[in-house]
Amino acid sequence: MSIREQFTVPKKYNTVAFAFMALGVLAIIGLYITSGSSSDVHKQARFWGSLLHNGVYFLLICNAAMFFICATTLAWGGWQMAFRRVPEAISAVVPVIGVISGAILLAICFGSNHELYHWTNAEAVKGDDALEWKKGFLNKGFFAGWTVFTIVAWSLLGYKMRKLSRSLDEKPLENRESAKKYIWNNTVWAAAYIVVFALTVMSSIPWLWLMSIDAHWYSTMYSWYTFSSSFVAGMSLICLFVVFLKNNGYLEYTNEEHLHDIGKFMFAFSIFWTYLWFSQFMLIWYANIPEETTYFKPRASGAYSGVFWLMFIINFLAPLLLLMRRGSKRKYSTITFMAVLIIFGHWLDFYQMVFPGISPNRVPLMVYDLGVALGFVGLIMFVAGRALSKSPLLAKNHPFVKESLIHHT
Amino acid sequence: MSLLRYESQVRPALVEGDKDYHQVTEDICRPVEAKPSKLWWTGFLISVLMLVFGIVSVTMEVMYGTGQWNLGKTIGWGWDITNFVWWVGIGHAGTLISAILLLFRQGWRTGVNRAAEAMTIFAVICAGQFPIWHMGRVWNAFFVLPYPNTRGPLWVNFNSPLLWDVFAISTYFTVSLLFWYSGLIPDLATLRDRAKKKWRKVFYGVAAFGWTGSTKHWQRHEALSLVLAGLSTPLVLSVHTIVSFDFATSVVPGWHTTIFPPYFVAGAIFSGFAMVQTLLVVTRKVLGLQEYITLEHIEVMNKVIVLTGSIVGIAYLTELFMAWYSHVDYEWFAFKENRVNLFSPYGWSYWIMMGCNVLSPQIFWFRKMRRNLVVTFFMSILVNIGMWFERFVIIVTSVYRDYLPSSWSTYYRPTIWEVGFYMGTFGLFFTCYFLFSKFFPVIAIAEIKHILKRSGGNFKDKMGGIEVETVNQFGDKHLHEH
Amino acid sequence: MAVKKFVTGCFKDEEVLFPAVKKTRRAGYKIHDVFTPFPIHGLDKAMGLRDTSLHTAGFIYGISGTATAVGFITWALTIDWRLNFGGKPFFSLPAWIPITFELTVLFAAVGMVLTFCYLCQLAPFVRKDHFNPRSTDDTFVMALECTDKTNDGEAVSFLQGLGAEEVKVEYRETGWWIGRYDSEKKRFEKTGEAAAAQS
Amino acid sequence: MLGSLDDFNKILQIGVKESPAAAAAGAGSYSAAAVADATAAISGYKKGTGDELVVYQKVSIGTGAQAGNPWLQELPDPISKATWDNYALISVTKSKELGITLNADHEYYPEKPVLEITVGGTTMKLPCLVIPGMNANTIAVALGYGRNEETGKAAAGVGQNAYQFTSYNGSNVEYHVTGVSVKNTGSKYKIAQTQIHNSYEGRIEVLRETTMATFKKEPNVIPEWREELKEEYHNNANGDFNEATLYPQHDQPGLKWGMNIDLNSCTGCGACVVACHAENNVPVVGKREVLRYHDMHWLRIDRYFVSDATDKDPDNLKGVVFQPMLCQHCDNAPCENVCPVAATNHSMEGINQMAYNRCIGTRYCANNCPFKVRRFNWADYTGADSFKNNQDQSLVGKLDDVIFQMNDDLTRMVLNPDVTVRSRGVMEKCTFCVQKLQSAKLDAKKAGTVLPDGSAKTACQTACATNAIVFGNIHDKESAINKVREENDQRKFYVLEQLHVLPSISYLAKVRNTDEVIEGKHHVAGEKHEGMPASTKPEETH
Repeated sequence: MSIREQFTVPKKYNTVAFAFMALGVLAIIGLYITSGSSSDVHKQARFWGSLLHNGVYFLLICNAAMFFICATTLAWGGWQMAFRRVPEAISAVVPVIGVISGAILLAICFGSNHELYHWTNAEAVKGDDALEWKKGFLNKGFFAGWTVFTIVAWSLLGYKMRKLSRSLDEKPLENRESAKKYIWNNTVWAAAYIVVFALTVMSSIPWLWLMSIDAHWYSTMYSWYTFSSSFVAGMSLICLFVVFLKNNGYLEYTNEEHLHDIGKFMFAFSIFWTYLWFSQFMLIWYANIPEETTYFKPRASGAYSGVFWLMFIINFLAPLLLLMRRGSKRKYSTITFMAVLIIFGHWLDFYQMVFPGISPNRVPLMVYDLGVALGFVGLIMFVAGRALSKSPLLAKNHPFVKESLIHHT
Repeated sequence: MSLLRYESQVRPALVEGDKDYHQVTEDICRPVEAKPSKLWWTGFLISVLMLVFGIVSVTMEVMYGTGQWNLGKTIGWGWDITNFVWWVGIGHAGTLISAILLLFRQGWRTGVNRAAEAMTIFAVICAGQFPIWHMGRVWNAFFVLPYPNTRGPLWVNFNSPLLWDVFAISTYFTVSLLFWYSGLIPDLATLRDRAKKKWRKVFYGVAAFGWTGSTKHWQRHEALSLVLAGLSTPLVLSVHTIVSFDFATSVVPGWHTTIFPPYFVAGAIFSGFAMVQTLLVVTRKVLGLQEYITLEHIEVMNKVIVLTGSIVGIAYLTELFMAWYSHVDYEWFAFKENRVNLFSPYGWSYWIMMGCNVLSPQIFWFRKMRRNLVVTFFMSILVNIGMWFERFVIIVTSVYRDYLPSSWSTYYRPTIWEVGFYMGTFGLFFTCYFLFSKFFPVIAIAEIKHILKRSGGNFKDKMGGIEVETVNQFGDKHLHEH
Repeated sequence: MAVKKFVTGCFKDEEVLFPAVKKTRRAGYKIHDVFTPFPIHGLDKAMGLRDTSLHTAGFIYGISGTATAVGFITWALTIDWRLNFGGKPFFSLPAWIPITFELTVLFAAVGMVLTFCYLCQLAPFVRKDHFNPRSTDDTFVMALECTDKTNDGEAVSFLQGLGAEEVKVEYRETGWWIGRYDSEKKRFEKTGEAAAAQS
Repeated sequence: MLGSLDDFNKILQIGVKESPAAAAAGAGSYSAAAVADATAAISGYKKGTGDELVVYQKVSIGTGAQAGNPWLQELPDPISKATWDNYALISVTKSKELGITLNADHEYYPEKPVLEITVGGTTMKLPCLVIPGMNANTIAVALGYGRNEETGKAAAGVGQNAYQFTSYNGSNVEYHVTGVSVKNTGSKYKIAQTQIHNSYEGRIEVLRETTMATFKKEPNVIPEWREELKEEYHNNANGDFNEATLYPQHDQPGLKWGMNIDLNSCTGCGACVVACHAENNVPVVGKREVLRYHDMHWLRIDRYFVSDATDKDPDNLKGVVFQPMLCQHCDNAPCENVCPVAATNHSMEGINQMAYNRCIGTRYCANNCPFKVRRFNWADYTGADSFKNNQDQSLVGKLDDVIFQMNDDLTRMVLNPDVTVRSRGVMEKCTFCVQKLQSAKLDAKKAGTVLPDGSAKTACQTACATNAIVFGNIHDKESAINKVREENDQRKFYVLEQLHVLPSISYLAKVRNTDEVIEGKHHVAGEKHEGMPASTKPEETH
């Protein structure tokens, strides 16, 4: 039997992608006109906040795809080989969004608006003991340098992993020894990626990009929490692409068993996210020390309480109730619905990480932000689609690929 | 679904040698059916002696008061809770291996899960001793139970992390025991059916609950194992999380840290795996089970150790960084002066912790080291020491100099009874482990048989034909079998 | 609980067993049970057994644990005796999550294990006939139940034809009794019944 | 000799008996000759051989007449914070001369160097405590120690008799002597101190103290700082301040007890501590237990030395601050949250209360208390247990005799029948003398009146000679406590206010009466203190 190994991008797919991107550009323009161009710094911050929120969120969830690949590589996982090209394609978006988000971050850092990052304002820092104290970390030079390093490192290591994967397409491995060597090679690069990941996503990057919006506030959990949020959304994104390809008659060897396991990841990491969310919230709630509770005040009980609890319901209750059953993880419609819901839920989570720091008393109209988000979605569709069409959909010569075929849960 | 039992030949065999089902039974039952060796008797007696010492130590403490320990008004918890957290941490590896790795389908778990689960249960028993006997009025320990009592409708304080501990530890112990025992039942039936002596027939007959191996029973057994694994996974996370809440909910600098829950869990897995290594490196040798607990098993567990050690390391650095970043004097003092400062009274303990937990496991980046049994054994001891100091650092170096300088305290050194209590739990642990390794199969027989045709060395060697098939040939041939 | 007549055959390899089970069913024999030393995926389906609902039971137990915890704690701390602990509200839900979770797991796990033991009739001192002691070692034992219509001899040769070894016709108790494994005596033997069946 | 009763009263009043000769010489007039004599005499000391030794009376033991009283023996000395001993107090300069290293070990370990003090023919070996701010060449030893059992069991064998250093000059007893030679013997002796760290490390949230001149210059520093604290939370708290809490506050109708302690008035004498012992049956634990940090004081007086970090001479002490520290009866008490058996919780009147017979002794509350004011019965100090073994110390862990002396049938008559004695393994702490509050409420009820302000008094308040402690119902707008707080807003602070534990006890800052102006944002004198290695010196954080 012949299988459709080569993905060709359907016309309609690209049309939708471009439509989304156009909507995104429109939203950005609209946002710029209504607030970005204003002379009021608070209004300006609303514009930049939206770009920061979406830019960072979509960059992190695309990057999560490469984390998934590297983590499974290190764990010698075999089951995911059947659809491995999907996370690879998603990770190919990282350099593209990286450039955009990097530009946004640098623009905010070096721009004249200091509402997002108070610490970029030399005057404000002078009168503020705490910010003065933090200057060794919260300064423009380090921010810019580390941001650039991070995005470049993710892109390069991601590229290396993808290249390793593609290198087998034309040139099958000769014997067991070369297979072992190939796996070893993969392991080494995956380990390098994980180390960089630990130094960035699991620690410094969320502090710099997001936590420094509330520059006085701190939480040791913050980065791990942000990671879990982006990872579960990243798994959902992979899931969406897998379902899309299956629906279009691709990914012959990927079946509901694989979908089931992706669903398990979505379920498990939703619970994991909840666990971290709860731990952070409960510990701060319990100790009730004002220097920490100030963060949750506008979120849990202030203007953002609606967003806050809605995102909690979406990100915890919905997966708990809808993804627990075995059947729902194997059903295309349920799993697709859940994937979209989870991506939206964690988008909301990031929303409430960013905006209360800028506008604590009023929740900005979310329509624009959703527009910007659609723009990023379009971009991901377009770039990932292109990446998918460039190489076969099955890493057919990978030593573990056969295990994936007979995988069952 | 395919009947084919296949895995890539790149993966090393999990059962070495030329084994069939019967040989597996023979190999694993042999130590149980043979007479215990002199080595066993020596170890067992030493353990019992240590246990007796522990009992004496606890008796002293109960008879004459908690004042038998060198705790004071500033350092209210010391060795007692350090040891508690340490043992609970160790008690995480077993359930992790059997539950999480079952869900993640890591085949290598079958070689080690039985011993690790047993270790978990014994470690939790040891851990439970500390919060019980550290109470000033242990004879009133039942006050922690929410029972209708003569004092009117006085219930317990459900807001207290210590009460959460009561529920968490007892639930964890119960569920681990059920999980372990339900897995043991088929193997006990194997021993029963092989028994020649009368007492063995009776003992294993009772213990095996009348297991027959009926397909329907296996079906339910599988479902039970899976659900118990699914329940145990969040449970195992919750237990050390709740232990971490004991500290993290407070306002004490160095205790109140939001990263504690996941970081305690990572540390628990880390120390648990170290203890599993300590035990298995010896067990496989003494019981001659090298073909089942192979170097591959040891290597994979060393990988877990370097991974979790590094996670713990990131958490240490995060904590340290945030203590600085927070710009809270008290927090920063707790880290800068009480811990990092090598010349402060307990500075050395922080650096022992750093050295043993973060730096030393990094040698496991080298494959040669991961596969070296001596290094593995030595490292597992180091990690155990390091993780003990982690708890000591968290508990003692936080409280001994906290908010009011007027209450800063002197050096805290344990008395003989505090040390004796700790030694006693070692005695208890090893007494249990020696009995376990004598009377129960230390490797899950049924589970090894289950993976034998996929991961057994001799079976893998026969799969060369499948290995050279292209993926399409393979798919056509095996995927649509039924 | 009755002593019945069976034809049993031993298989040494599950790859032989699988087609044998299918063929036996197709041939119309009533498979009493297949005893295996380890779980064989798909064998239950091949034998036509329905899926177990143990999961559902576990879910229900779990939910009842959740409800017990939340209900009891709420009642105790907000209705029965309100106490002010550290200024926390009487209804301190975040602080109750840990215990709620633990009780959920405890109820689910204990409930499921008890249900499992009940369904499989497993308990200390329980004894059952399981045809061949090697079935917990390396042998897969298929037992066909003989009905009035069964021709023993045919069944024996049928099994042999499928690759079974040591095919036997024997009388066995189908249920369980309280007894020890070192003696054949049943603790509460129903006198005469076994003998009557065998005669 | 004294003449009439009026003369006698006058002498009592002014404190001296004026000799007719001096009166004739013109009392109060300046005499250059006398000054010159005095100067010569002072410089004579300096140049003289050896040091000066001063024999003084401790506030607790006095001349030694009270040495048999265990409460007083266990009362920490206001300055040295030592119990159950006398010792030689020496300056930092002197300690350097004697080759004593003032490192962390010296601070943390109770073993202090033993000095050999020789005066004329008398030689005595005494442990020393280094107290910054002493005159470099002065050594001080307390009287009243070294007594035998006839004075009382508690006095026997405690310290050494310093009367040996006194002399009679014909008309008076000389309490000081010069020409003292001191030698470091190299041996060590354990001194039981209840506080070992001397500086408050610049922690302005713990203690507020300033100078008169600074205070006059900027009188509103403290209220402004408190406001700042609130502002910061307020800003981020969405304008909905409510003190940045994540949960609503409980209604507290009726009484709410509060206390105010004026650090300006507090002399550190320790009368409140003893009063608290007597009122609340707080046990005496003996030296051996104090050494192990097992002292049971519900109320203690924290003593901090204030010196200038930039000053090279550690003996140049700016001042000493006494801070009575007792349970703060926090409304958001971290200790209450964590008790598994609900043995400690909040009363309707704002008291952080303990149900002793419910306590199982996990000590979790004590660990969580930021003020470290909870005390645990590590052994059976009161004889309240039914365990006979507790009083049989033959095997392990001997307790001091004084504990058993306190427990004999006769001595137990001293116990307050209104207060329970706590058994071993139980946590205890200040209750705001809840039995006295209850009694006052009952009196008011019998009289059919509203509880009059001031009718409920705590023991420490009653004992305070300087009225530093004010106590009352803070819901009563007219109460003394509210007045004190209102009138002294510029000095009012709560300890560790940034934690938001909402203490019921407010403090009034210590204002030292000097003209020195302290610079810096929050006006902390840079402190340092002896005994800490350089690396653990406080940061210049403010």
